[in-house]
Amino acid sequence: MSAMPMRRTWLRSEAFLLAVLVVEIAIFSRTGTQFFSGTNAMEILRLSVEIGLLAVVMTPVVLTGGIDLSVGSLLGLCAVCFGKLWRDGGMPWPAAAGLSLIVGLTAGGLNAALITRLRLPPLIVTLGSLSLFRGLAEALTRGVDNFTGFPPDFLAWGQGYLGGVVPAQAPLWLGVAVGMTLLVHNTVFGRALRAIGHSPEGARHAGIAVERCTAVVYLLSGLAAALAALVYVARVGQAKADAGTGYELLAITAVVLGGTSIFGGTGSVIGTLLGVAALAVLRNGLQLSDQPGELAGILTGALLLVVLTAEVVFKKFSARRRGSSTLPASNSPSNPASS
Amino acid sequence: MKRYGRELSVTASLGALLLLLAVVAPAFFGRQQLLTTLTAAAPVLVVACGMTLVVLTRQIDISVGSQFALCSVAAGLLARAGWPMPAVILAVLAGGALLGAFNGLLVAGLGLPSIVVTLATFVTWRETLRWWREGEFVKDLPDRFQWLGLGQSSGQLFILLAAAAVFALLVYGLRRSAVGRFVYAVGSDREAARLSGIRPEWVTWGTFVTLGALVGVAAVLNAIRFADVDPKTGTGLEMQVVAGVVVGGVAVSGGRGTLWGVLAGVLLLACIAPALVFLKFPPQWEKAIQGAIILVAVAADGSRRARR
Amino acid sequence: MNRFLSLLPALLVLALASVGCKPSAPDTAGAAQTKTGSDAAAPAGGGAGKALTIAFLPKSKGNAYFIAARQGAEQAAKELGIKLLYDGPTEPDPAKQNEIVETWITRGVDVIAAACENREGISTALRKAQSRGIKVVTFDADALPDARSFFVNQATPEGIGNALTDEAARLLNGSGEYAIITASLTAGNMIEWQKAIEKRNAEKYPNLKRVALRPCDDLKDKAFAEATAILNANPNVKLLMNICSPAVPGAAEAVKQAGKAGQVKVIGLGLPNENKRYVKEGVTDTVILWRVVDLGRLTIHVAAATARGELKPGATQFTAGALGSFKVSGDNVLLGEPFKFTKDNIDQFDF
Amino acid sequence: MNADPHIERSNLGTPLLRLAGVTKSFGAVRALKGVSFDLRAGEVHALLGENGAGKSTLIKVIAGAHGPDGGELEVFGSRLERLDPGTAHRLGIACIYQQPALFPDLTVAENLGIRLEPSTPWRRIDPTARRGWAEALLQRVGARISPEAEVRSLSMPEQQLVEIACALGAGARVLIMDEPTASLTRREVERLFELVRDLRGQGVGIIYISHRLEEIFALADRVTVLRDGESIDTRPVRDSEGRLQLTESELIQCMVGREIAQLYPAPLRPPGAVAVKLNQVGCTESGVRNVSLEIREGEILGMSGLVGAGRTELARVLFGLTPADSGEIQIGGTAVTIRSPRDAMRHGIAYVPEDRRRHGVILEMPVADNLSLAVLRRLFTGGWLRASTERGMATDLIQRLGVKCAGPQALAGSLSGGNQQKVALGRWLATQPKWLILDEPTQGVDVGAKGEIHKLIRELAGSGLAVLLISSDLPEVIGMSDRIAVMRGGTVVSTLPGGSTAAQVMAAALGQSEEAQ
Repeated sequence: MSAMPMRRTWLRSEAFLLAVLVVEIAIFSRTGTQFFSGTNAMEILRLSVEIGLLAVVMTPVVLTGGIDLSVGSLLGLCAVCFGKLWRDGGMPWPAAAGLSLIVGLTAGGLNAALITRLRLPPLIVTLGSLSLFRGLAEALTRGVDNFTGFPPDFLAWGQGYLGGVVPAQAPLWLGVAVGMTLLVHNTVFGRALRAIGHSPEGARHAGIAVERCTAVVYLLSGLAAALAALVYVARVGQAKADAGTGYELLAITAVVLGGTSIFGGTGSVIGTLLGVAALAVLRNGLQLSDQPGELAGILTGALLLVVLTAEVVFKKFSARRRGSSTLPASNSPSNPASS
Repeated sequence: MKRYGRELSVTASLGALLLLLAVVAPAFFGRQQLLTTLTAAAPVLVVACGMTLVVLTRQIDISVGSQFALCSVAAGLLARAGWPMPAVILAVLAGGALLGAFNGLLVAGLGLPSIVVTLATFVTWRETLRWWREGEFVKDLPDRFQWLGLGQSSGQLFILLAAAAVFALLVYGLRRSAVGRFVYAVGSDREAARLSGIRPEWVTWGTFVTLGALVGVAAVLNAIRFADVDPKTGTGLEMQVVAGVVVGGVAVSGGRGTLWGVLAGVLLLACIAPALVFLKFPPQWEKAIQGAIILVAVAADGSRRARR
Repeated sequence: MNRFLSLLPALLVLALASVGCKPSAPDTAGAAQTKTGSDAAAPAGGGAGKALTIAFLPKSKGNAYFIAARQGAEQAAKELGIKLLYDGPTEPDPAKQNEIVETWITRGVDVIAAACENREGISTALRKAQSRGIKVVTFDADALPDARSFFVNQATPEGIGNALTDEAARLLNGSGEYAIITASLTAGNMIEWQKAIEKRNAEKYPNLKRVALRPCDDLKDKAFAEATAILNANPNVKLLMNICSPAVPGAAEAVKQAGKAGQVKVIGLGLPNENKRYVKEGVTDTVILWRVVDLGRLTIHVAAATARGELKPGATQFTAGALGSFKVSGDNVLLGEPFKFTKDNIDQFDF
Repeated sequence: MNADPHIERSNLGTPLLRLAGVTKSFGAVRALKGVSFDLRAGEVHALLGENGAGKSTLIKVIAGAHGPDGGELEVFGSRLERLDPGTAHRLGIACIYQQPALFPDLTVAENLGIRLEPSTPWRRIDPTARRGWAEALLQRVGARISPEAEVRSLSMPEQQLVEIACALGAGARVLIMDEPTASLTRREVERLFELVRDLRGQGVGIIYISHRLEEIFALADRVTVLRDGESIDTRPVRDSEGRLQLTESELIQCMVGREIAQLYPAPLRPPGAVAVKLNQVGCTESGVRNVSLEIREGEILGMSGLVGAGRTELARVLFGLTPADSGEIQIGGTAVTIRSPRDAMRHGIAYVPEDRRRHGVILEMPVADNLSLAVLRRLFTGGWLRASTERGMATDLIQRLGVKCAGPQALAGSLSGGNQQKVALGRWLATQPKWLILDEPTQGVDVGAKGEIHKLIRELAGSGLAVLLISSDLPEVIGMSDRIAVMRGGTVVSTLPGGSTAAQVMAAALGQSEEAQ
């Protein structure tokens, strides 16, 4: 009962998303061949780890009122770096993996520096680094290099199953998810992020190190992209400059679907997890129902609009019934101090 | 002077790039090349003008690429169905306005965040088109389609004039008409606008409709350069346009920016790709350079403001 | 509140149900609920009583090339009375291909026929499929040999590279500058073709010189802009070689608008329909491609035969029904040489 | 636009505006429960009431920003079902809100143009003509502002003058002013009063809202008191011979419906040792230079000065928001470096900022979260939040400060201004500071809450805190301070003893030497 009104908001969007998920599962269990099975559940889990990692760490970024469009490109860059260090640099894979994480952290640091030091809007900074990181990945490989043939003990992280059932990357994913949930909801840091999201100036006046906290979320985002890159390479077995193209949009979709406000301040990691699940189940279920892939895209967009609209309509509805505790004048979203 | 700092710095960057080209590769200024570069940039500029309106009201539309593809395919299909070209243009313009109106309805009417709404419509329209057309070119277009049947040089002239007309109209409208000021007012302070008797919802909605219509116009201007329509056209257009608008100095927080800056921004970005060919740059560096230019352009402005 | 919450999912049920329950696309030959889970594990030898399910995986959907291949595949499916699944990534993406294969494994299909975006990338998933009793054949672009039974080989990268280079040399009389327009710098098969072209160029035509290589993002409009820039930046370029299909009409349009038709030759890999106009106008000289529809058709025949045990390793000849007889070399079923579409024959083809 | 303020004198005395039984609810909150009100031409009608009494809602109804739920609304003799801002504007109702509703990105002329030129969207703008009449209007209100200046660059009083110019230009027959003097200096207030009297003379009806009762007596013809969304009473201020008919305490009692404590409580203890010493502190960026000061334990140092004299800027320097680049700050006898708010907090400094809604509290967060925001690290060692600890702390503070809210989980935005201010103050009390900087702590706070906040400040000083009280409310500075520092041009020009007169303080603020008087 740490924050009742906020908790109530989470519960609302989470409950709704959960309902959507149940509906999806109910339908696909009827229409999809082999959909309702433990194996398939594990496959869905396995295939959603990369997007999940990006989305879960995107949540605190969005909570501060920011956005990170560069994660997909950074995933590509880190994958390529990992491949290059391992193959051309002759490094053992754990060392290459460690260095790739540092690359991710550095790239996140570049975003963080531009956003916090120069006070540039995150949307623009990461739009630029989206191009930059992808470009560096292409430049590094001249576009043509494709790193493959990774050692089996590395590939086991993305292709193996623990006890023959649980995908090998699941524990890592679970760890990050739980860690981020605790970080965002149960720590002083998470509270500071919310304050920044609602009002950066207000947070500064309360003695919160706004710049440092903001920088940390972009660093985390870079780190998550690098981690996702490793999982990606281990799963697919190759590292190429185009890895992760478009993942940023999927991650943001999951975050927003999960009820996190794009204006910052409100949202939950649990919601994001449900969002990732709703998207993954939708794709998987449609395919098992022998429906074309385009439909998944169309329904993803539609789902996003339905959920958002429902939220707004519900808010109006409940405000009329229960009586609103919000100010009548504060209907315009607070503007993150940008530009 | 300070107020137009970004416009000047972008224009200066553009000037520097052109100067470099003039020295290293004068062939860039050949008539044919210049015409192609400009006619290719014209549709982008038209969309960017519309995007400027939207960004000025503190919104964004990332579905323009998908709208553009839908409009292009529609133009091709209608022309093939035997519609006269003026009717095709009008229909596509109306169709674009309709798509924009849908986004606008969700954003202005329901108050949903524009970036999310247009992310959703971006995916939905693109996938719908792919499902419907399966990537097939719209072929066998009548002769009156390419260059509107005017022939190449008149057609190119038409495209440039049309884009220039749209640009001039919007520059004039933004500076000299009351609605233009309303757009700035809504982006500057929405509540104050409401209290001044402006209806921000309608202004916002209007900017989305205008953007949609302009996307329709741009789609036609782009499509008539060719003899058939690629349904994948417009992929990545949203990034090009948003980058041009932002590099041109329009603040994403709304209320600030001019179309002249956007013109410079769009031209700068439009020149980079052909310039790299002329400067014999290895192609794999292209994206990195584009990203770096965007970052440097905004960072220069940002550091100037941070120092102030 | 509860009433409200339950309302929207209900609407969503309707929306999903309306698309989820009816086979709306023409690619599903039968209703969705025909199969049960036990089929997946059953030996895929398949009696005549049960329709085979063959999953057909293109590199990307919405690409005219694979649509043509799918035409052939559907034709073959009708001939053989099998159920055909067609799905692929919307953009060429090895990770998405893996995802789709994984889902097909879960779903339980009998055969997977895949055009591999990336050899190593997809092989893991295909091996997994084989281990679950699913037969795998590849077409268009191969996987690793141990990840599939047969590869329907329309042309090797060398074959394509050689054909393109030879054609370029023929048109330029063995010497001159040329430029290549590709889809993207990262597209797997195009990288192989580029290498083959470079090799052939170096070995046989010392006077041919490639002066530019530009990506067009698989977009015709961008190919046009790139081609124009190449022509103006390199006035000595006498030939544009386009190794992705949208680039061929794009480059042809650029040459035409530059008024250089005839002076600058245009060749490339592309579909006849997209290029008819330019070939007939004499802007594009040669379009090289195999008969894609036949490729799709043959692939399904090979897939079905593999599943039914009619095509076994060691065979040297394979008869694909009405399509005719094809040579089998090792585990490659050969479609035949690349085909050159020119002014004289292009009207005979419609794909 | 064509301003024609010369209303026929015959209109004088007829009601411009009449409201009867107007109600308005937001959700379950009934902001107006039945308000009757009328405004005659050529009068200044003051609207009084505590915050939350419904004044803001009422003027928004009149200005068309909110549609009423029920009741009658009559404008210039004709009944209206509802009003939107555009219509109100056309009818000649102008409203100057507390926060000027101007567009920061546009120039003054453009701002005036948006409201004064015909509202048809599709018309051409003539910038030259616009500049001309904008300049004329600005001159009429005595503002020395360029029409080409961006509003962003104007000070608060300048922005207010633009608003007034706007109302003038619109030929407003009804002018609503919501606390127009809140951020004005005395001289600016005088000029404003002149303007208001001038407008009254021209037959404009003025609705005037202020918490400063002395202004009401100086300016108003009639007073209507609102309490809890109802109009309690409407009375003339003077009788026909010009004698005052009301007393301050009568009004206050009418507003709060009860007796309130003395507005300025007496000091509880004499000042102790020097707690804070500033030595030639300066900051180029914010224009603060060579500030030297001493504050003792338990002392309230009032800080007066004109707007723009650098008072808030100094506070921001001391709190590390714009760090000092010269001079020395000593706390408890040792020199300290303050480069960020965190540094400041480490040294026991607390700063309750001027702009409550933007800086003081975070409106979208619950009261409890707001109260704990500055002490998160101390409250939760190890960084883990514990709901019960937070709730306990918040409940304590809420009780101690007498914050009226639905509970620790109520959103700060749902509280009235005075209670928000208490939360902002409470957040810093939780840090157990040694030195408290208060920047306009009672601005926009109603009388009842004002007295409570003053009492609280006294108690805090009594417990040994050094308090720096920045305020533009002269009686407050004089009534509360042990000593008064006066700033001008970014530096402290003089320090006056407690009990100085308003005239002495003003003289120092304006830079007139006492000899010259």
